[in-house]
This record gives sequence, C-alpha cells and structure tokens, in this order.
Amino acid sequence: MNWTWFHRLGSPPSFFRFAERLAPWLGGGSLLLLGYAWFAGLVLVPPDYQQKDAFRIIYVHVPAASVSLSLYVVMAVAGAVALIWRMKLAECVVVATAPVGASFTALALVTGMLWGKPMWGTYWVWDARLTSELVLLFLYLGVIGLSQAFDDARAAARACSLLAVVGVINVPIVRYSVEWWNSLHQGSTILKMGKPSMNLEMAWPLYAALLGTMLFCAYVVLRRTQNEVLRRERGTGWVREWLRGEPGGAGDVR
Amino acid sequence: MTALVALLRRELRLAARARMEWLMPPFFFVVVVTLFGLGAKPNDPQLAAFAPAVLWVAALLAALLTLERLFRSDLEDGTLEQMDLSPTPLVLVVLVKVFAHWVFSGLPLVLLAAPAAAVLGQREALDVLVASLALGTPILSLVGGFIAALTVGLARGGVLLPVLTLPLIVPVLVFGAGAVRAAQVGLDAGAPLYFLAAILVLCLTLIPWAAAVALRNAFD
Amino acid sequence: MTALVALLRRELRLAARARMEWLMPPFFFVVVVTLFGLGAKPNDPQLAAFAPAVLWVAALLAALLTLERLFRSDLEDGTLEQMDLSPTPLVLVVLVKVFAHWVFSGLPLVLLAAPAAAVLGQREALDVLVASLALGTPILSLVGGFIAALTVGLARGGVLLPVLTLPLIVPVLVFGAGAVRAAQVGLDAGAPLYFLAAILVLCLTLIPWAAAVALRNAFD
Amino acid sequence: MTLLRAEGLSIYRGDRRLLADFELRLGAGELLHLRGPNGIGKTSLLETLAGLRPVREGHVHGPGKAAGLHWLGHRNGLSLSLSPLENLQDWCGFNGLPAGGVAAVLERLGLPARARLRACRRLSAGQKRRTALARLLLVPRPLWLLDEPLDGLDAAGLALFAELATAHLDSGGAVLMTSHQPLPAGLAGRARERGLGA
Amino acid sequence: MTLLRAEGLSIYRGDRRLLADFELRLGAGELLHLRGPNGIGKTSLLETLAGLRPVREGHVHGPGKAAGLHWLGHRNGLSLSLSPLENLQDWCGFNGLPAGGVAAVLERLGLPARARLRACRRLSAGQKRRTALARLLLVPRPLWLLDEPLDGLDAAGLALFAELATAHLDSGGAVLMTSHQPLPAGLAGRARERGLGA
Ligand code: HEM
Ligand SMILES: Nc1ncnc2c1ncn2[C@@H]1O[C@H](COP(=O)(O)OP(=O)(O)OP(=O)(O)O)[C@@H](O)[C@H]1O
Ligand SMILES: Nc1ncnc2c1ncn2[C@@H]1O[C@H](COP(=O)(O)OP(=O)(O)OP(=O)(O)O)[C@@H](O)[C@H]1O
Ligand SMILES: [Mg+2]
Ligand SMILES: [Mg+2]
Repeated sequence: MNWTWFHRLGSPPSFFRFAERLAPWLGGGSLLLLGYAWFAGLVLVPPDYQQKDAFRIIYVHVPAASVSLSLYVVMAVAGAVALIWRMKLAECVVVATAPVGASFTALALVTGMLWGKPMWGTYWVWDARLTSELVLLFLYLGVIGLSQAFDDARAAARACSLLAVVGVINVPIVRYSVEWWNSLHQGSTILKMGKPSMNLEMAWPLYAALLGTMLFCAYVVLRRTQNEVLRRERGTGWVREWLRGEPGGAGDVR
Repeated sequence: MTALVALLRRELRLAARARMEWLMPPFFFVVVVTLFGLGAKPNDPQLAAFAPAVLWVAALLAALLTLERLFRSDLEDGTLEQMDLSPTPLVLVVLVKVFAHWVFSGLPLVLLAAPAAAVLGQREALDVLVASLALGTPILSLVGGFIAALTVGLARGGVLLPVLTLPLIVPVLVFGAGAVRAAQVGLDAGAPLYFLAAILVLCLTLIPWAAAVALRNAFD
Repeated sequence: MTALVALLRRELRLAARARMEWLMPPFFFVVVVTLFGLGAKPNDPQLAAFAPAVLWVAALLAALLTLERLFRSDLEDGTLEQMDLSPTPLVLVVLVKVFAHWVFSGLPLVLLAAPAAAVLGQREALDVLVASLALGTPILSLVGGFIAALTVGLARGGVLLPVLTLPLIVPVLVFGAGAVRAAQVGLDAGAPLYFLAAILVLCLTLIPWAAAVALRNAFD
Repeated sequence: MTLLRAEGLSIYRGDRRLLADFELRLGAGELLHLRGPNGIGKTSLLETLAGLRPVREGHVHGPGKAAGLHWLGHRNGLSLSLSPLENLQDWCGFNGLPAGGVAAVLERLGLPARARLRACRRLSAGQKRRTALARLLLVPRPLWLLDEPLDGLDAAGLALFAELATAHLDSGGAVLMTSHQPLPAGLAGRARERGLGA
Repeated sequence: MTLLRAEGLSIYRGDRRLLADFELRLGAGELLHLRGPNGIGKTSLLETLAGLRPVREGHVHGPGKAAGLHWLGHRNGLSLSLSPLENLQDWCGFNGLPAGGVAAVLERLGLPARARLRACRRLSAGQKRRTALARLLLVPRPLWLLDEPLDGLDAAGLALFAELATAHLDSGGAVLMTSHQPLPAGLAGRARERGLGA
C-alpha cells in the first residue's frame, strides 16, 4: 500500500490544516452525545432499586476509566512512531496526550472512590485494579515530569516516547486485573461485546457517554497537539502565514 | 566476547573501588527487616503473613539505592562516548551494567531472603520466596536501568528516577509477593512464578535496546 | 550571615533545578504504602500495626537516596575548594547542606506522617509517631551527611568508617519505631523519645565538625 | 581519497543553530586545524562529525562509528577511580583489541611507571591528557577527530604529539583538530587552517 | 613589600616528595610564571601555597585562606546545573560580598547574554573558563594564584586576560600562575619565569 497520506499527515502544516477542519466535528459531536448521556443518565433513568442514585456515577466513572486506558495506548503508539520514524508530529502527540490522560485517570480514581464508599463501605482498598489504575496515573505523571525535565524539546519528546512505550505493559494489567486477581471491583460486563448485563434503558446513556468522552478526548488532544506544533514550529514560514491569516490575528503568541 | 569480559571486569573493578555501592543494599535490607520484625508483637503469627511483602519491598527499594550512579559517572567522564564509538553495541554495555547492578543489589538479597524470612517467622514456602526474588530482582535491575538511562542526562535526574521506576515495577512486586502468599496458604504458586519468568524474558529482550536508545538520547 | 543565606539559597536552587524534588517524599509514602499494601492482603487491619515501620522505612529511603550527591558534585567541580578558601567556615557549609538535605527528605515526611498513618489505618499514637520522626529524621540527615563526607573523601580504601557509621542509624530507627509501637499498645513512649532527643543533640554538636575535617581530607 | 566529507551540514544546540550549511572534505594525509572564538560551535561540530550527535540537516560521509575513527573530546574518557593501565585495557577490551600493547604505549607517551598504576583521580592534568592520547597508538585508525588535544600538555608533550601526528599523516591518515594555541612547530607546516565564525 | 613567601617548603603527594626545600618570594607588582613538565608538582605547589593542602615541611608566609587571595584551579569551581550568574552570585554570597556587580563583570569577560543564564553544563569549555576568571574582578585581592588560567581561552580571551593581569599588577597586586603555553604578548614582558624540575 502507499504511505503518501502518512507522510502528508506527518508534515506539520498539512496536519495543522487537517486538524483545523476536523476539530469542530469532534467538539460538536462530543457536546451532543455527552449532553444527551448526562441528561438521560442523571435525570431520565430511574434510580436503581438497591443502589438508589449512587449508581449514576457510572456515567462518569466508566467513560473516564476506559478513556484513561485508551489514551495511554494512543500515547504509546504515537511514541513508537516517534521513535521509529523520528516523526515530529508523533512527538507532539505524545507530549500533548499525557496531561489529558492524567486528568481522566484522576477522574476515574476519584469517581471510583466516591462510588466505593456506598458500595464497598470504604473509599480505598489495596485491590489489584485500583492499584494498577493508580500506577497508570503515576505513569502519566512520569511522562509529564520527564517532558518538563529536559531543556531540548526533541530530546524530551524522545525520552517521553520511550517511557510511554515501555509503560504500556501496565494497560493490560489494569484491564484484566479483575480477571487475574479476585478483586472487589466488578469484572468487565458492559464493555464486553455481546449483550450487556444491564437493562438498555440504563445502557444507552452509558454508551453515549463512552462515545462522547472519546470524542471529547480526541478533540482536546488534537487541539493540544496543534498548540505543541505551533510552539515547535514558531518562526517557520507557514506558522507566520497562519498567524497572519488568522481573523483578528491572535498574532504575537511569541 | 572479549568485549563482554572486559566490560564485566570493568564494572566489578569500579564496584570494588567504591565500597558504598555494595554495602548499601544489604544494609538497607537488614534495617527494613529489623524494623518490621519490631513492628509486630514478638513472634506474632501475622508477621509471617507479611514477610513476603516486607522482603519484596526491601528488595525493590534496595535496587533503587545504587541505580542513579549506574550511568552517570561514565557519561560525565566521557567513557560512554568512547563506548558508543566502539564496535561493541551500546546494548551490550547496558546489559553488562545492569547485570553488575543486579549482582550487587539483587543477588545478595536473594541469598539473604531465606534467613531473613525465617527471622520474620515465615516457615513455609521459603523456596517459593527465594524463587520469586531470583526471578524478580533482575527485572527490577533491568527496568531501573532503563529509567536510569532515560534520566542520566538530566541535571538531577536522580530525583525523577524513583518516580518513574516504581510504577513500572509494581506489577513485578504484585506477582512476586502474590506467589509467596499463595504458596503460604497452600495454593499453587506456579502460575505467578511463570508469569514473573515471562516478564523477565520480555524485559531481557526489550529493555536493553530501549535503554541504549535512551542513553544515546542523553548525549545531546 | 549573608554567607549563610547565600549557601542556603544555593542548596535550594540546586534542589529546585529538579522540579519534582519537593514532591519526592510524599511520593515515597504513597509508593511504599502502596507496595506494602499490595504485598499484604487487601485492607488487612494488621496493616495498622506496621504503619510506624512503613513510615520509618520511607523516611530512611528518602534520606539515603539523595545522600550520595550531598558533597560529591561540589567536590568534583571544585566548588568546595572555593568554599574552603572563603571566610565562611567549612562547618557552616556542612551544616547548611545537611539542613537542606533534611528540609527535602525529612521535613515533608514529618508533616505527612499523620495523614499517611491514618491511611494505613493507624488511629492512636499519631502524636508520638510525628514526634519520633521529627526527632529522628534530622539524625538520619546528620549521620548520613557524615558518611557522605567520609566516603567522598576517602574515595580510596575508606571502607571501614562507613561500615562503622551506618549501624549508627539502626538504633535511631529502632527507637523511633519502637516508641510508636509502645504508644500503640498503651505503654509509655517517653523514654525512647528522650533517647532520640539525646542522640540528636549529640549529633548536632559533634558531626558537623567531624564532617568538615573529613571533607578537608578529601582535597588531598 | 577523502576520508571525511560534510555537505550542507547545520549544527544545532537546543533550538539554536550554530553553523549553517557547513562544507568540509578531508583527504588522506591532510591535517585540518579548526579555529574560532569560544562558543562558536567547534566541539559541537566535531561531535556531530564523529557520530555522537544526530545529524539534523545535511550529510556526513565518513567512516562513521564502529572503529573507523579515533575520538578525543574535552573530556578524557577515563574513569577517575581506575588507573591509566586499567582504563586503557578496558578500552582495548570493548574495542575488541588485545590489551597487550598498553604498557608499551604508556611508556611511549612518557607516563611515569608509578603513575600508570595510580587511580586517574590522582594524576596531574597533563598525565591524564597523555593517557587519553595513548589511545591513538593502541590501534591505527585512518581518521583522528581531536578536540583541544594540546590542553595541558607540556613542551615535551607538544613535541611528542607533533611526532605522532606527522607519522599518522605520512601513513595516509587524516587529522581534524581544534586548538586555541598555535600548533607545535613540527606540525604547523602541514596544517591547513579553517576559521569558523567571526 | 612581599605578598607571598615560601621557605624550605617541601611538597608531598601520597608519601612521595615532589619538591624539596622550595624557596619563593613574590612582591607587589610581580608576575611569576611557573613552568615545568607534566606531573612535576606545579598544581600541588599552588594548592599548598593557597592553603588548600597542609604544609608538611617548611613555611609559607602569605595572606593564607580567608579572602587574602584569589584561587583558580584546573577545575573551574562552577556547579554545572547552575548558570554562570547564579554561580558567581553564590560565590559572592559565601565570600560575604554584595552580588550586584556580577552581571557587569560577566559582560566584561565577554560572555554572551544568553549563555549567562544557561546552566554551566551547557556552556562551551572556554565560556566556563571565562566565568571562572570573572571572580578575579568581583573583588580586588592582592594575590592571584592561577593554575593554567589560559586553558581553553581563544585569542580574544588571551588578550583580555593580559589586560586584566596588567591592571592588577599596576595596582600593586601580584600573580603566581602556571601555564604550558607561552604568555600572551601583553604579559610576556612583565613575567618572571621560574622552572621546576628538569
Ligand atoms: C478507586 C476506585 C476505582 C477505580 C480505580 C476503578 C477503575 C476502573 C477501571 C480501570 C475500569 C475499566 C474500564 C475499562 O475496562 O475500559 C473500571 C470499570 C468499571 N468500574 Fe470501576 N473503578 C473503581 C471503583 C468502582 C466502583 C466502586 C464501582 C461500583 C461498584 C465501579 C464500577 C465499575 C464498572 C461498572 C465498570 C465497567 C466494567 C465493565 O463492564 O467493563 N468501579 N473501573
Ligand atoms: N546543551 C546545550 N544547549 C544549548 N546550547 C548549548 C548546549 N551546549 C552548548 N551550547 C552552546 O553551543 C555553543 C557551542 O558550544 P561548543 O562547545 O561547540 O563551542 P566551542 O566552539 O567548542 O567553544 P570552545 O572553544 O570554548 O570549546 C556555545 O555557545 C554553548 O553555549
Ligand atoms: N592524590 C595523589 N596521590 C599521589 N600522587 C599524586 C596525587 N595527586 C597527584 N599526584 C602526583 O603528584 C604529581 C604532581 O601532580 P601535579 O598535578 O601537581 O602536577 P602538575 O605539575 O600540576 O602537572 P600538570 O602540568 O600536568 O598540571 C604527579 O606526578 C601526580 O601523579
Ligand atoms: Mg570546545
Ligand atoms: Mg597541574
């Protein structure tokens, strides 16, 4: 197959234009989906007969948790690309993804803990899934810290990429911890393909929330990547072009 | 081959010059064990249950102690440049250094584990404990070596080192300690041990390359 | 006076170069606790009994990790020469460095001890725990600083003194953790605490001078 | 024939460009003496040519890594706690060479017998530099890249270096070196100067 | 009047004696240029005179430690992770001096503005040396003891050093320095040479 699209996308300017066109759709889509999901989830869906309203956290927790994993995978893949093809864009993606992933991991942890109190009677237990999720957070923080520590942007990005790639072993551990160890945390039911063990009235908003959150992440990462690209390429011709072309000229970012 | 021998001899010599290197880990190990022994009431059965965790944590922390010096001095006095320019692949250099690190931080712990566990009152499953440490500590050295390579270029990378290392090696600890506890309560410890072995093989094949890349990155 | 301020500022700057230095100790707590909790069975009440031990181990590790760098880089880049030739007495330099070391390794642990212990399920004797750490961690930094000065100086052959000095730390830990343990089971924790205080005073008065001498040795 | 060729090479430090499309060709028997003010980028250039830094723009055609060249930087590449003898033996080791010749070479470089067994930490500046230079004799390699090799050498040392370099050139080797002080008498004749920057 | 006098001084390294009853007197306005082969003991001698090493035999009458002299060794005495500005400010600090003048002095020594704020690890060899030399201007001290101060300095740097040293001598100061390379033109006239060993 031919890779021209790959290389075209790899060149900062064309990526930038592509992103400019794509971003609004992602943003809009996520708004709609999340809007529906949370309205339905927090208002329409009747309270659970045993959990009362506590279960509604699911509409934040599950999306946050699953996104925290997929974002890491994205980061690792970008890292691999950055290392193998020395692709500037991929480096930007790595640096741009880490904080987003960290935030959602933190969200998953917090919502999980809040949910844990009513369900398990405690905020925290040293349980395989919970701990490995905590480790995931540390990994994200590690990547962020590393990107701060270097003074040469490219060296920093390469280091981060390496860490991201190596750290990816933790993802399956988080994902399957519930099967490998007897865990308080419930196993994969909803995210398992096939028919969910949860009535559809509750399920649909959840699926919407999942999809919406993913779109939202895609949007944020895309935007952050654009900023990173601008920062790296500042002073090059096309950036000047673009800045001048900008209506209202949000000109001198430099 | 000669290269390998030379590198190894060098590491051992260097370690022999700086005594602190190989003093620290065992010292730390002993202290930790003493502390936990003291934490419990005298010969409290509970302590035995915690023994594997204690030893594993000790091993893990001991590995950290000497990690920062793994590549730093060689980078600063320019030896690493010479190695990079030599026909010997940097991967081999990394492997040897990591091995030396294990010999001085991991191996002693493996040897000390059984007696230490006995001190803590653990009677059964000592074999599993030793086996798990024997499989686990090399992983600690490998992963730690990778992070050390990653941060060696930094002004005070020493600080980042534990932050980055520990998350990566937690899984190892989970399986290691898990295996022993399983054996203690009479379950089969085979599965986690095999898993450890698998991780070890994985690290052995992948990490040296990653570390070599990281080192070259540090020259800049 | 200005000298003191300058020295202090320098240490803090050097530490600040590593952006994450100050969040290291809390990190240790989280990690050591995490690891230990992981190794043990999930939320086992017994964990509380070991809380003091866990925290003291974290303190020791935090102290040891940054020890090696305390004087080495200053000696190797020649800054120590300049300090020695300046009107500021070397003892003051040592004191400031040790103090800075404590500020970054010991102090945060003292501040975090209570919450961390609570996380581990320890309810009683938190005050004793904090007190023991407040007295103990400066001793760790002082003794550690002395060892660092020795080893940096006697780069060749000076194995004996470290071996003799390291054990100094053990009693500190034993008394520290012991005090808490005693308080937890309702005994009087006063005696061990007074003992710690005594050791601290002793170290404060003697060690800086000893370390300064050791450092001047290092020039040769 | 040319041993080293650089085309349109640019050197970056951080995101600052030090040199823009730099051209260089170095043939057998040639000695090129790089000069330029402090901080213009000589060391960075040499490191790039040696293959220690990635080439961001332009091309470098040379023996490249793996035993094609001798590299001597500002830093001597000696472990301070090992003796010159040990350091060089190890160097031979990881270069896959027999370590037999080391003692003789150190002799040739005029390192006193006592100093050969002393930890490098306890050598004088010049003695360290001499030890580092000894590598050049341990194995013949066509291309020498030397950064300030004359630093800390006494008069005898300079003469010795001139001798070695001349022999190397005569045997069809090439030398690319930086030095702020003028080259020793023996070499000055054969050197081609190349100024960087102002 | 004499600023530095050594009588019957012997220098030991390990248990080897490098110099036996060494005599020296250095008066105001004098520049003494110590020469000698590598490893003869110049650095050790200077360190002893500066008070960094104990005097085992003989006497040294000089300002001694504590602010009487400026010392510059082979090592620059700069923390690699601090910037030149910070390094010198701290130096002023523990010498009890106001740190106001630092920027101006660095300017005088021709350190580019960007480099002043960069960690010393990321300076070129010459830039580091210049930063180290800057101390000489931060506070006037009668006696300068300089070990290979010219190492790594470019032509401009040499001229600058000559200028500074001359000014110092004219103002009644004294300089005792080692250097393997000949002194820059401006200084050579005023220097008295003193050879050690062979
Ligand atoms: C701090 C505590 C918690 C953490 C760190 C956590 C973490 C996670 C993670 C990592 C996932 C996996 C997402 C994926 O597989 O893509 C997940 C899924 C889930 N969590 Fe939690 N969780 C926590 C507490 C809880 C609690 C208390 C409950 C409620 C009983 C809960 C209910 C769920 C559910 C229903 C799923 C979806 C499982 C599936 O069907 O795949 N979680 N959580
Ligand atoms: N890591 C770095 N990041 C940014 N700039 C750097 C870095 N390292 C060096 N520089 C700058 O790059 C420039 C070139 O440095 P280099 O060592 O190549 O100069 P040089 O020509 O060798 O100088 P000298 O003659 O003093 O050895 C210097 O201005 C230095 O400040
Ligand atoms: N710590 C030490 N123990 C024993 N001998 C030492 C020690 N340090 C240096 N020496 C020896 O003392 C001698 C003098 O060293 P010194 O550095 O004073 O020489 P130098 O005249 O400065 O040489 P150079 O011109 O190379 O700087 C050298 O032969 C060196 O090997
Ligand atoms: Mg240079
Ligand atoms: Mg000298």
